Amino acid sequence: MLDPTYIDSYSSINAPYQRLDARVKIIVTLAFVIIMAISVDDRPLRVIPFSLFIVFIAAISRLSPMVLLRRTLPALPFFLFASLVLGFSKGSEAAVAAFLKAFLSVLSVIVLVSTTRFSNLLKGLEGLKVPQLLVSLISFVYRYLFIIADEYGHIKIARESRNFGGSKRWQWKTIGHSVGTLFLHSYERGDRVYSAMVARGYEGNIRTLGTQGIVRADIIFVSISIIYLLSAGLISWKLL
Amino acid sequence: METVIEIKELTYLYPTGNKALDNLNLNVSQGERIAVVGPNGAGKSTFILHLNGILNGDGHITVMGMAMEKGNLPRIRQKVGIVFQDPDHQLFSPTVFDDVAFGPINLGFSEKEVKERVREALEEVGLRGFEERLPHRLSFGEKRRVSIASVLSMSPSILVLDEPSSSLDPRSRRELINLLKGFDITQIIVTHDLEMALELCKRVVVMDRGAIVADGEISNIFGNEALMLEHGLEVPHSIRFTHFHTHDHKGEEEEHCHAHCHPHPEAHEHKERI
Amino acid sequence: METVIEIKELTYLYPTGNKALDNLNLNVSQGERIAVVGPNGAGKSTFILHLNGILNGDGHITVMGMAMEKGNLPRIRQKVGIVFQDPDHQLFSPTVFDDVAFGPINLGFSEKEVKERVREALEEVGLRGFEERLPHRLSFGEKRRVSIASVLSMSPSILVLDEPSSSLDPRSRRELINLLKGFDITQIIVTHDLEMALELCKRVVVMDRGAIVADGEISNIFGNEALMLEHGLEVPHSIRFTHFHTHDHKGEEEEHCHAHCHPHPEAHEHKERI
Amino acid sequence: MHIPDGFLEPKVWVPLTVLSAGAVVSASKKIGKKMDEKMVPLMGVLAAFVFAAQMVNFPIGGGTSGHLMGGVLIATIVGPYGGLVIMATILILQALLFQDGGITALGANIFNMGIVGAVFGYIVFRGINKFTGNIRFSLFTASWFSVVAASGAAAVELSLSKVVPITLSAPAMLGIHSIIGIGEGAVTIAALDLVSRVGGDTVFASEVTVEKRITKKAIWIWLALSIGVAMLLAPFASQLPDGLEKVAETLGFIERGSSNFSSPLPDYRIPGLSGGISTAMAGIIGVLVTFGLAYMIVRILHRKR
Ligand SMILES: Nc1ncnc2c1ncn2[C@@H]1O[C@H](COP(=O)(O)OP(=O)(O)OP(=O)(O)O)[C@@H](O)[C@H]1O
Ligand SMILES: Nc1ncnc2c1ncn2[C@@H]1O[C@H](COP(=O)(O)OP(=O)(O)OP(=O)(O)O)[C@@H](O)[C@H]1O
Ligand SMILES: [Mg+2]
Ligand SMILES: [Mg+2]
Repeated sequence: MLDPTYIDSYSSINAPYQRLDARVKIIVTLAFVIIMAISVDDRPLRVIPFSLFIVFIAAISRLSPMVLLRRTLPALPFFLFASLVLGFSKGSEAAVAAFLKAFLSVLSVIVLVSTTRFSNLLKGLEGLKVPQLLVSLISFVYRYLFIIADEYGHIKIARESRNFGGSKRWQWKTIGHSVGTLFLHSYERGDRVYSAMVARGYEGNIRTLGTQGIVRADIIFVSISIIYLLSAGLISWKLL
Repeated sequence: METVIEIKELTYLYPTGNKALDNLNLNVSQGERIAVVGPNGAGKSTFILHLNGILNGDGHITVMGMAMEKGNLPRIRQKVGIVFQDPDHQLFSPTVFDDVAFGPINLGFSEKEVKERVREALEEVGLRGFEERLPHRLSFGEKRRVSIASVLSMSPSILVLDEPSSSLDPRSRRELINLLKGFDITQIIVTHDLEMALELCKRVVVMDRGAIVADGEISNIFGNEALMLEHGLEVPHSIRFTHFHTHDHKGEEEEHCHAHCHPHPEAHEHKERI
Repeated sequence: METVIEIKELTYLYPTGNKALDNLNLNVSQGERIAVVGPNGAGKSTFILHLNGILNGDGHITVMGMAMEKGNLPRIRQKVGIVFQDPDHQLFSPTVFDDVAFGPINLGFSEKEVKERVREALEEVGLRGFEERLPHRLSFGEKRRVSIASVLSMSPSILVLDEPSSSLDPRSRRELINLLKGFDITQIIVTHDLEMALELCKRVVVMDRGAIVADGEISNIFGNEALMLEHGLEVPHSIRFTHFHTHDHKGEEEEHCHAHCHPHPEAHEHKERI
Repeated sequence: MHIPDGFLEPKVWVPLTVLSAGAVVSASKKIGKKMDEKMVPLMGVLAAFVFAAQMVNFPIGGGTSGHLMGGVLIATIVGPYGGLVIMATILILQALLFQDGGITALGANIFNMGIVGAVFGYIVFRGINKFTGNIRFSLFTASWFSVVAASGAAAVELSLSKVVPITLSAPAMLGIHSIIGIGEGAVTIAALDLVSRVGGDTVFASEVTVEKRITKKAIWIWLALSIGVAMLLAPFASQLPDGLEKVAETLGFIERGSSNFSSPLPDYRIPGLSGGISTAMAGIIGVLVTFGLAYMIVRILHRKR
């Protein structure tokens, strides 16, 4: 089920990793995912230094390993299936490597979003020069997402309560009408919510509690991480 | 009288872990009109969603002899018509006609029969001529009527309404009351409008924290001030004054004096939270 | 007393062409608590949206000496806090905390001050401990309280509430009444809950078809049965009975008898639509 | 259709990332200029709407169901640029919050569902509508095409990365999605039918439609861009011609019908490729080149106005 508290719930733990600037965390996560994607290739052993890195980060963010693993669960069946297919065309080594890469990437993203309040994440993206429009859009989608998903839930309940069934054509048409209604509800909701925001002093940019800034710890962390990741990539190439 | 709804030990937890229903038991007889009252968050709306199998808590529910099981759902949903708390959650078709016709079409009626049912249902809620209007562009009270019509058109044997009078102006509320009075099918009416409950129902069920804490004759329960206050309710004005005039309750002399001196019930208020 | 809101010849057409406000005039004095009543679709909510410039009809509006102009809007919006009719339209943040904190953050308060305000506001509506809940997964009444808290946290000078008591349980309604009574800021309360209006306000404004059709002392207006029925309203119970006991109105002998024999007001009902 | 991390090779995801980033940035700039303060929340709510609509299931027969992509649906409401930006927003959020689609594969996913699904779907809609004048027919065809084409793009990307040979993926993906596409088309028509009926008398159409027409110039820029990127990288990525060859091969194959659809493993097999230093170097140089390129594109697009 869609649930923002589920996403934000670990960002308030007061651990070293949580205290880093969001930009730093985003850069490190991106570096991790990209360098791993390029350097690991088809050999599963090369994943080792990257796994160590994730374990380290998870440790300094005091995330419970069980919680982390549980959050990867929804994605796993798909990874398994895709690796299986890959196994037939490219061999088992490549399949295992791809599975591990997919798994570790997801893990790193989960660590990122669960250690950073979503509003800070957005600030970070903004700081990294992602277009302002895109960032505001993401922040709005995040606001509305859960509401609108639930709204469709209500429509579905109304449909089911009145014995929805019948021919496929009728079902498509009805589902189409539900989607249209969802659109109208969303649109009007957007309009009204905008009024509500304006009524409470919104003037075009979303402000958040707490400010962040790059301090020395951030610079040291980002440098060490990238040096580690790069050399991990290069060394594992030579050795593994 | 024949029992049409039988609920035994119903418990429901929302996926977030909130226990919304907690070992709830209830029997409803054929033709009864029952009011369900209780504080905000008591679990009333959650309870209602169990009556046609939208939510599935632990426990046993039997509706008109049918157990609440997947195979029986279509027939149960045909019997139990639910009007939701928010009409915007109920209306999803391009026109009023389509919305009222939705149920009958799904029940497989012929086109002629469907049209006939829509006409009748709209007539009953006083919305003839609204067929081609967009449900979206109606006033709140009109939307409420359309949602009632869209349930009536299925001719349910059991009508369940969640807060039907809220946000209606006094005249529309009165019309609603008269409408409901005119039906002799089984009705379950969830409401915070105690005066309406009093006008419509002989029996009331008080819910709190997911369970039924009182169930009985409505003027007895509504007249029990301690009980009412304990569960976020108040003794309604009209009972206060009925007591005053008829003296059919004992030991309430002081109470009456109160009512006389302070026509507003705030005097009996416990003000814990503010 | 000082006039804080001055409205002259306000007219508004929705883009669809509905004339929702039609030459409306109103003055509100500092510290007054005014009730606005009228049938569904009278234009009450539309009117309210003009008080902080969300809608912009023809006419003149002055709030605390500031004309309703683009340049003044931020300051006006800081002064006028509006609680919308539908809490779903007001709550848009991922958590209750975020929602209540939204206003204070926009006003530029420090983190500490923001947290303090949120705590206080939630306390006032009886929702302590709900900080991390999702606003749209609350019961209807709980949502209503969050929307009230999210306005209180801005400490407005003028508080405008659209149907604040609908869907609240009787106790919460009572608490709301006491809460509002406790504020000495200017308040405008739109409601169908006439008893609440009567308890809270000395002055009432009756709207119908976009205009103000009556404006004056509340018990005079609410006691005027012809006027009330004409505009989709009813004489509230407590006035009926107050009249009975105090006999401060003349020529209502027959009326009183009615009230005595039929404690329910349906006897006075005109039943046109159903 | 969301491709996760770990399966695409750098030579596939890097150029697609550059392409998509360029497209999204230029589209945002295009809309940004025309927007008042109210547009952002409005587009946000519409993006949330598409997000929710993507969770809408519809039956496609045999007890299975497909779900909506919504590319053409949203592009006809807010125009192709708005559609692209909205799809990109959704995909970013899905990758970040729901582990649906990878970070390195984000560019590919935006390409498939945003550029192919929304923008090209929209162009197809305009084209057919101009030709036939029948809005419903055009909508249906364009929606069908957008789903099928997006899945085709994903199939090509996966086969270029040697995950699954195109001879296998194309029939499977296209086969299933040509059925799902019918549902997409039907639902899109019905949804827009309702919206236009209600919206006919409101302002939403003019208010929301940021950009109705997509200019020819913009299409050429994007096209040239993708070809340029591909050509630049081709020498480094030795396997690429190989992949392209297979796409061509498949085009013939598709015509033969879905006879292979039911056989899960034909004896066809891609020779295992050693991930040598050269490929890796190619990857790194590719990254550098494409970053430079991205920078240039942004500069050029920026200077234009
Ligand atoms: N979708 C949901 N997810 C999680 N918890 C929910 C959800 N909906 C309601 N709840 C919680 O379940 C409890 C019962 O809610 P319900 O809506 O049944 O109350 P209610 O009696 O109908 O209240 P009201 O009088 O305010 O309508 C409340 O504590 C509420 O916060
Ligand atoms: N967004 C809208 N577009 C067009 N017409 C509207 C819109 N909102 C309201 N109206 C119409 O404007 C009139 C006044 O509506 P308004 O919501 O102000 O009434 P109200 O007095 O608040 O009613 P209620 O007591 O039901 O809340 C009604 O006729 C209504 O149908
Ligand atoms: Mg409820
Ligand atoms: Mg209103």
